[in-house]
Amino acid sequence: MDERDSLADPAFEDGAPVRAADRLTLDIDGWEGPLDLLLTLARSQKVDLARISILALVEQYLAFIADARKLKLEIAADYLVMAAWLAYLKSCLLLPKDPAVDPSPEELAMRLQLRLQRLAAMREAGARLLGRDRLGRDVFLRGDPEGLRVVRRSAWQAELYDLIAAYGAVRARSEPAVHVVARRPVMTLEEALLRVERMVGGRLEWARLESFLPETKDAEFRKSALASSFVAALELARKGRVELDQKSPFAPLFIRAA
Amino acid sequence: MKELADDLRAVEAALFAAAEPLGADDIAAHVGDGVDVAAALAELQGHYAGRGVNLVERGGRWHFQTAADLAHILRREREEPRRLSRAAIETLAIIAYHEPVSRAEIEAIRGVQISRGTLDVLMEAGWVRPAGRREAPGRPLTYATTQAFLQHFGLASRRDLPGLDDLKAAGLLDPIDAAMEQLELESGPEGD
Amino acid sequence: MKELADDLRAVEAALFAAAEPLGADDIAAHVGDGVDVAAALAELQGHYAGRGVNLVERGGRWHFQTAADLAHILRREREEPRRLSRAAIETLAIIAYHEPVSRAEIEAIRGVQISRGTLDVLMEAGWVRPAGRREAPGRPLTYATTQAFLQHFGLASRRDLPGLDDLKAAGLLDPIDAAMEQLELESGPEGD
Repeated sequence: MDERDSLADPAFEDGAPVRAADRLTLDIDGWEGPLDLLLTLARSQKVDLARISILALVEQYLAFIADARKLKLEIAADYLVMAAWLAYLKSCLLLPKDPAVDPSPEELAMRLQLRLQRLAAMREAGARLLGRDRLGRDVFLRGDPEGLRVVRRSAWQAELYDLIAAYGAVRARSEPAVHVVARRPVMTLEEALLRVERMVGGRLEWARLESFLPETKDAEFRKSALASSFVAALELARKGRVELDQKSPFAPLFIRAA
Repeated sequence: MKELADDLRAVEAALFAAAEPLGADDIAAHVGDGVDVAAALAELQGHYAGRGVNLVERGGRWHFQTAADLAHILRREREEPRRLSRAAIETLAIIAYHEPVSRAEIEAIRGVQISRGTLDVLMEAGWVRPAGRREAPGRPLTYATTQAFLQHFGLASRRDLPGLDDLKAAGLLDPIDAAMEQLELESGPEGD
Repeated sequence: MKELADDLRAVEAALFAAAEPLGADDIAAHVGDGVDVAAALAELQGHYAGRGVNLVERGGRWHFQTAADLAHILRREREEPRRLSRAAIETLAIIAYHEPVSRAEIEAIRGVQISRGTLDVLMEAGWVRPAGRREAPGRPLTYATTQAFLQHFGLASRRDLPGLDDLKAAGLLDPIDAAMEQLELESGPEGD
């Protein structure tokens, strides 16, 4: 089958009734669409679908629709679209042949005939399917089968590495956690007090705080010494042993003996 | 009765006991690898031909079922398994003979839209399943029949669909365009 | 195969399709009054003697059943590969390194409780076995590994398990715990 069938077929070219979504479709006496109605009319010709007279069929369809209109039946749009197309086909078939028209009316008629044959074939196939010896209607399975059981057995798998790694993980996890803090180089406040007090001695000239720090290349230790010496200077000033002088915030801090 | 080979007995027992039709693989898994399951199945099928119970193959799976001609003694409740609408029957036939087939293709053959419920009914019955998307514009979903369809309608395979060969030979399962070309080759344009 | 009489076929089909064992009356109701059900049952029983399926009578009711000697094929085992959970592999490792070891000891080493299921899985796998009770308060049951354990992990003996030094060198362990060394020294003869 091919998607193009329905698209290319002139019967459904314009109105695309097959696709018209959600349109209320009135079944005319239970026909399922115009093709179904056409097939029923074709059957009434009582000839092989391959030999059917399309012209006669078109006449019947148009007459049927005309009758339905006379009776003021509401006719679904797709039946009317088909009627319009068939009226067009009829006029083409009756007019003298125009070789320029493509597809030719004969080809259109042939396509319609093929469609009817296909629908008829599938309708018949459906009937034959339903007439077969069907399970649960004509033939029966065993009423009370013991049933086959599949017992699932787990085949456990693990690799040696998993085992060893797991053991390592357990041991590592259960190790008592001892936190050893590495000793950082610091100058304690006590050390700084002694050092600054000793170095200031009785000097009356101002000296920068930095000049009281020990010689070191260790930046960490230097920072610690600076902080401790600063606190030591404050402490000594509080006790009245030294005087402090700073011209402005963050300016160098000067110390001398009081 | 003559003694049956143990292999045959085992295959017979497995099929009798099974709640579902069994493939040859399933049978082998139960009766053991050393058994020539295919040969046993063929022989058993012969044993049961003409009996009240027959061994049948449906889409590569095997099961026992009662003989069709005994339906009258077994159909106590006389219930039709499932009444299908005309639309559903036609749709099922179109799917079976054309599968995999898209919804638009089904509609093209029937000349009407199919309502959502029609395919649902067929899928709920377990006879139709979605069968992937077609590599074509819009990637339409296609439908095909199932194992349960073959079982229910007593078909050994899709090749057993009634009249399949005739329909094929008549070109009635081909797209209309292909059929038209064929007709033009065989004979000039026919004007009825 | 010889053709069976229709009566016999009907009785056979009725018994096959029945959802429960049938009495002779039930069968007669299906197949019609003209049938000598008792004779048909006796003949059918003969037909099925020695086959994979037998026709048996139980308390005046008849049904087909799988031949007793074929009961095993109704049950098929299928192995499904499964990986051990983290809890299971850790428990197994602890047992392997410390056996025989009690549940409480395993929990102490793991630092986490173990569920009953964990040991069950290891025993189901065949890698762990109960290894007697410890002569200690409460007489706790101890566990040890099995020969199958050694085989699965490709070990000639438990001494092939990497020691703590190896684990440490492989980066699998933090600094060694003295208690651990002690345990390793204690792991004497293997009793498998």
